[in-house]
Amino acid sequence: MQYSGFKVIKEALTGHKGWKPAWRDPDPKPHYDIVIIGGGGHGLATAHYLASVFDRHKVAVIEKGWIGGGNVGRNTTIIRSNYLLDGNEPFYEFSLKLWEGLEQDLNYNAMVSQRGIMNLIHSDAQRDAFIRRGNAMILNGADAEYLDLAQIKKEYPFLNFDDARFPIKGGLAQRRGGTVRHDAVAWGYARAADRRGVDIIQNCEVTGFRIENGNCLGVETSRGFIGAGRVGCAVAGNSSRLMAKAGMRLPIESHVLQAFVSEGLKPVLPGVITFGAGHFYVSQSDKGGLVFGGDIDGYNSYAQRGNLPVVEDVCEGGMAIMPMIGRARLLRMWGGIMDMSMDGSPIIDRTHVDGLYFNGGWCYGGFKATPASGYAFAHLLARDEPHATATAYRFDRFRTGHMIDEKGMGNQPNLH
Amino acid sequence: MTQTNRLDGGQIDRDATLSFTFDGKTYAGHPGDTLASALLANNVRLMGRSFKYHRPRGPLTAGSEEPNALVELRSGARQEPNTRATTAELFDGLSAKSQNRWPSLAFDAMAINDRLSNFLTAGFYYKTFMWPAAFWEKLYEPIIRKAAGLGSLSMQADPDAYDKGFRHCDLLIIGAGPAGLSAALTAARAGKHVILADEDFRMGGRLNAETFAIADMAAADWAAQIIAELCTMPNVRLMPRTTVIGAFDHGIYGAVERISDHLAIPPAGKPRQILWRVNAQQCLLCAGATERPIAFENNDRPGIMLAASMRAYANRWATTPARRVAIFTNNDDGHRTAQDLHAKGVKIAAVIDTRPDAQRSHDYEVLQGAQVKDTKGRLGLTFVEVAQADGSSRTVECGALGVSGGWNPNVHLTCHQRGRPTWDDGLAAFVPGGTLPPGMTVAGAANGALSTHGALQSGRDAARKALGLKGRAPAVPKAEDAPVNQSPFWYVQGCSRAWLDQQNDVTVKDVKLSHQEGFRSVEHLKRYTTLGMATDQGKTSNMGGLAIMAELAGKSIHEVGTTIFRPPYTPMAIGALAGRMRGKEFHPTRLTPSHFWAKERGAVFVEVGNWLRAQWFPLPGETHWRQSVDREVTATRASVGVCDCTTLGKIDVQGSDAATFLNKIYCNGFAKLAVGKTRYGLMLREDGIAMDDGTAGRLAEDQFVVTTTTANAAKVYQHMEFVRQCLMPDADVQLISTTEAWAQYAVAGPNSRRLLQKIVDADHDISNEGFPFMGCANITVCGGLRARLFRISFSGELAFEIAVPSRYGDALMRRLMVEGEEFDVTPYGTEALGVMRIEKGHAAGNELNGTTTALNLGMGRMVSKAKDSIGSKLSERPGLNQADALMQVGLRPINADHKVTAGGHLMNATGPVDAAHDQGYVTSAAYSPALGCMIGLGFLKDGGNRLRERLRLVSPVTDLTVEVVVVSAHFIDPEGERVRA
Amino acid sequence: MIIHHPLLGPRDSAEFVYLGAAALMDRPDPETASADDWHDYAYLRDNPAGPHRELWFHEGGDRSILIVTRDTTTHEITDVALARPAGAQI
Amino acid sequence: MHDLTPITALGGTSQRIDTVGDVCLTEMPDVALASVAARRGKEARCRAALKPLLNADAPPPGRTTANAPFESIWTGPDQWMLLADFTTHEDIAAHLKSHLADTASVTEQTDAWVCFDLTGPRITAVLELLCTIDLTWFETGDAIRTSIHHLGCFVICTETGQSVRILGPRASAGSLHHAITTAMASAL
Repeated sequence: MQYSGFKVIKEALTGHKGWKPAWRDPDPKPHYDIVIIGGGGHGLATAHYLASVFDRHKVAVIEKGWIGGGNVGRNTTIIRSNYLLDGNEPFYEFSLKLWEGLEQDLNYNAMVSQRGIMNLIHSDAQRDAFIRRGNAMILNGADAEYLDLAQIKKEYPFLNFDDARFPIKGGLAQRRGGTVRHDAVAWGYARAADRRGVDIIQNCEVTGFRIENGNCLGVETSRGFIGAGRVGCAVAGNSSRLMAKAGMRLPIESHVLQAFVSEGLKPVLPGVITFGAGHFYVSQSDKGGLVFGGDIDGYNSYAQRGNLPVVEDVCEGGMAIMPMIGRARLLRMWGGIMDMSMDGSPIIDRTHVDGLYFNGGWCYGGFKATPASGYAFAHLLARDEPHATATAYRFDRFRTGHMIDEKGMGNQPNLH
Repeated sequence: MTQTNRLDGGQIDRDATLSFTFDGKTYAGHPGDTLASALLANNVRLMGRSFKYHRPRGPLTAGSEEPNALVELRSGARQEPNTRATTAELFDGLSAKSQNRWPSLAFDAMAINDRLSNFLTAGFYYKTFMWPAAFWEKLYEPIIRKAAGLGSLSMQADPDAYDKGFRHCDLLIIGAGPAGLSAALTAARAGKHVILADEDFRMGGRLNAETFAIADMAAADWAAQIIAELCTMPNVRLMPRTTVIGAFDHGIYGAVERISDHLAIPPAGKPRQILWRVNAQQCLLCAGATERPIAFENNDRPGIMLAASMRAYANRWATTPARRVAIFTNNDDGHRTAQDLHAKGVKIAAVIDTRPDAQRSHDYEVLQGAQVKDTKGRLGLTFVEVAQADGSSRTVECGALGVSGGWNPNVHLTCHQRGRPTWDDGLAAFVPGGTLPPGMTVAGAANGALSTHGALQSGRDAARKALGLKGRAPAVPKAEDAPVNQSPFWYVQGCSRAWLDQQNDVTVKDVKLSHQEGFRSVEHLKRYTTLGMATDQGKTSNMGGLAIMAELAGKSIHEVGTTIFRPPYTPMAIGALAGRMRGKEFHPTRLTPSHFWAKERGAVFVEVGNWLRAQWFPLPGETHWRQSVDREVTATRASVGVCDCTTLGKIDVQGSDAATFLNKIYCNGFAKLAVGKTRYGLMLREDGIAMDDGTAGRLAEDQFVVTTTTANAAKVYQHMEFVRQCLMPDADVQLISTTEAWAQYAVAGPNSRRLLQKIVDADHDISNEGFPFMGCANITVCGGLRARLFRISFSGELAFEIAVPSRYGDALMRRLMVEGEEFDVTPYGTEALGVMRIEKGHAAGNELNGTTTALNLGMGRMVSKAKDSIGSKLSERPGLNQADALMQVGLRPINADHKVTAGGHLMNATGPVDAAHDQGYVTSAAYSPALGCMIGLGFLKDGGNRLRERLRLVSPVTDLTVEVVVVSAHFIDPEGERVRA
Repeated sequence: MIIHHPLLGPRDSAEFVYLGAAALMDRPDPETASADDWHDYAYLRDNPAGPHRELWFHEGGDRSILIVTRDTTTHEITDVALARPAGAQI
Repeated sequence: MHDLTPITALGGTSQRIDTVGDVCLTEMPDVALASVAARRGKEARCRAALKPLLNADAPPPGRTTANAPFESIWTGPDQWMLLADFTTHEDIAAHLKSHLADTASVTEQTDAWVCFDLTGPRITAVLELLCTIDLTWFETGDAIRTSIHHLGCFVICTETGQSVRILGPRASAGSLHHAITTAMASAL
């Protein structure tokens, strides 16, 4: 069924009888060409591109709970490609381009909203670093714009220019950055993949891999064995748990990141704003809520909830840079499990087991990467070779010393 | 204005009258009123508009679960959007505005959405606005965004202050209703430290809203008596106006106390609110229960409210939404409302009871087995359409309708650590279950004990159990103990536009559509329809929604389950979470010992981490910072300058294994450093990347003074403690930071020795022979003051760093200025410091950026192969040792007038300019007065072999392209003769 | 969170800095370790969903580094010990 | 004797005193401090050498001693901070080193810290806005290192419910002073 304004009107006039389920609810088949573990944004996007770009249709996405229930359903919805390093920037720019055509590709309105992202600058050293980054973005074909204090004041008059502990000195903007209705991304990819024959199987938990002399033959699940030519794992925060079943230790720690939303407010923020002298970034949703976040709690956790010190840290940052939000009310706080890698960059690679492929280590930056991650993982699963923009995302980069460390924090995941 | 709907009795102070305004109109109320009760007393039912369809709305409840009666409270910078009229405490001069309407509350143009509702069903926006692509951002989204939100922010900084505080107790009791009071009394009499918190400004909970007796006195009086007793006990702390927002790990509870929200403005020095972090050994949740509505057609008109809320308005606030009301119930509690209102002279038009065998009454008509099938009244209820048992229908005239569908225990806080409630068939409701937060017990209605007697008893018993109290339990007073007879009745069959989530306009129809389209898990239901995502967090709406979903899916409610309740329990001001950490107090400020002196000199200061440092010292006539900085640099290189470098981290390393320890910490050797000598050291992270650099001076066989960069001081100390405690636990090493203990000044320039000789006491020889380059010593100055002297140089000139106890730093600086007059001594700031270190090619923060190796920094050979040190092994990985690895170089513009920008990228002189052809980047840049042009430091591929090569420095983001030539990073005195002079 | 410091009793976790898995104490022997040993030590983690031995530095307290055993699914702490055994305390 | 004039941590030439109601905050510049850390393997000898200096056993974790000539605070495993009158013991570090010899590492800490005394009957109302200490059980002789507005401080109970001494980082004396006086205005 094709969605459109006309369809909506037609259904409205005929009592909405015609709407069908957005995706089927199939039972697992005994065998698929490709089985993707994880019905989150990345897994569903992978399935969509496998079917739509790489012409693979015997594909299943298996999800232990309900689709879109992982980080794609609990993030702060920001998209951007403002990266510094060559290993990253082309990939995230590719992702941003895919976002830009997403509605038409999926026939689903995920409300991609390129309202821009502004990284505020508070020191000379930070300015040098952001100028280097802005240049890297432009040299990689992305857009970047340096704003001086006067321009910042003009565009964001409500920021704290009067008594700031760390005065604003400028900012680096990416106008093509913005936000997306996060749940709709999962639903849109799921529906599009389903329409091309992909089986999306919810409430089906993987209990193990069937591996015989170095080959992965499929997965054992709570709904029986499912054979597969190739198995792709895209389970974000649960990566270590899952891959342990295949005897792997990963360069990943799972950490909790909290996010926050305020009560609905009349529009106040033009786009995404990040505070450079504290842990705070914020945007405003189409419903009017201020969606904001900050740093991870900093300790290993699978609990999907955090603690007060970080909540306070984030709100201190918010009040420092944007003291007008003091009387806005925090409506809800929640936590997600981040697959924090050892250099802050992801992994899309084969494993030591033939037929078993891995996609993870997204830290807290996985949402914006969803389209490119799906596309690159589909490329790897379909052709057994990495996509051009993802060649650096290998397991062995730590062995060879080719880390992709945007923040320069080294092998301490909670600092990335 | 007369309060036409004011009844007798109630807990309001009629002796005082408060004046307030709503939408510009002035009304009167009394102390004890909420904004909602006062408005109802003034016969105002219409208080707001819904989010999506802009339907007229009045209060549905009398508490914090309110979805409808939201207002903008106060004005100017203190404007508070989305404030619940049902909890806003009335004060004299209060002003409130209705929100999300235009031009007025009574006539709202956006109400057109209600007419279009058939097109604006759940999730409609996912299916449209896609064509043409460009229209989404240019046309559709701006329209949607304009309609978004409810109230508005003032856009001004919040003028009020917030505090944070910390409290500890044996037992935290959340909720001061019958269960909470009974528990508090039990625990308090046992001598335990008790905190009793309640979100209401009047403790007592439902007891304030009921007419029945406890121990032969009115329930509210009994509550007041207990509270009075608790007040007298030193081990009890009562916290009214305090909402416990969340249950966090290990018995930590967040609680927001509203200190001044019931006042026009906070008293001087006092906060608006305090965020308390309560550490509780045990916690007892007595949060009560929330009445649940019944969904029927047009069940959202002003005047339609929950029956028990209507009863609370009558009994506690002596007001009624109308003089003629009806009740729609499926249980006996609805009848209690009818009786209480009847007793207060309110006309009961009818009690519509879904049960065929409902009890009759001689005071009013009871329609047995009847249901409300529709209602009338544009801005307020006028009629309800009733379908009677015999199938006939009947119109009942009334200005208000009390609805009772039973009660839901308030289990929210039991779920804050991801525990799930369990379904209780007998109660037809979710009750606390699964895994509660450790240390939490639940009592009273929150645990399903819905009668007053049951609540008193379970409060007492839970407290005894939680605290392990022994002995005979004290008796609980005689109280109402009506049997609980809840049977599920979620919605009237055949209804469609029947509201579940009144604020977000989610109707029964939307839930059906959600199911039809496959969004069947509760999380999908919530996210697709936005059910329960409004400011009331679904307190009155979630149950109905998932009950209907369960019915459609042919599952039990238990199978369907609930969404996860998350903090905060009710929305809280973001300002309270920030406390005092805002403005200049966002982070502590660190001042250097010469700060007050520098301020007198008119220095310009800059934030360096938490430090404030003098950036430069402008002189009269200098109009541009460059004039000051160039002068400071030139004067220092020509004669002598002084700079406060106290901010550099100083770590005292002592012990018989101190040298061995430093040998492990630094990649270069330290074991053989002689006493009285200082050495430059480079620290690597274990992954082989440079972490920090600095110097270590050996003051004694078993004592070193290690200096770190300002930025990394804390990180390096932490790293050293890790190595000491975790990797070398048996070594005899002791560490302590002395950064702030010593005021340390760099005295640099050809005349630096002559200046110092004037203050260093004569018995210390600091001549070139007596105190050569890289020497260090404990000395005395100015006639016996203990001091430390290091002959090290960051500027490339003959230089020393001298340290005295911080309290003398101010005096020492002034002394240096006086004694230095004959050499035209010049104080210099961080800018000049930076210029000189760039001229000398010293790496700093911009070079030590966490991705560079010793090799990149041109110190590859410093990494000793003769010993093991942190990072030495992993620094050998091929990726960190490529033939064309980045190497630090110096850069000069071909044209001396051209600008060199830090952050610029390096490209070959010819060929494409893109990432694929990137040759490196510029890390630092400055104007060099000595060379008369800008210079830069940068990292260049194979830079070691590209001296004198021409490159393009490009910075598209600042619109700059400059031709530069690669030179040695040591622009000044490459042989280092000056430092040894 | 509250960490029960073996010397100081219950202390707020906000006073601590998290340093990662306790396995970081088992630094390979520079004499014998292979490149793989160094890689595994520096980069691979068990990252268990369950009890986890980890290091917390009491920066805002007595500067001890503690080995804390904490369940990563519930945050329950079952054991706390000093990374560097102290001399006699009393 | 040298001729340099000291200033206090708050930048004055004399101590700063602030009073709100019956609670008083006093800057105490005349406190000499030195850290004593027992050498590895010499912990017992170090304690023995400390005893005559403290006229008491070296305090256990969380405790202090208050006898002349040197008061002491437990600061870490086998580590203590010793306090004395600055006017008579400006040379505290050298003095202690001469007594403790090779049993301990001694480091001068006098000017690493700013010292405030907070006194009055309602100090707990002030302290509960500043730090996480459980004041229910905070008694004379207790000392806890904790965080006050992001500043690592020692809080020493010198008289239960009546008087505490707060040692904070000297460079942030102004911020600490602001935090305490703000809390005084708020709580009292």
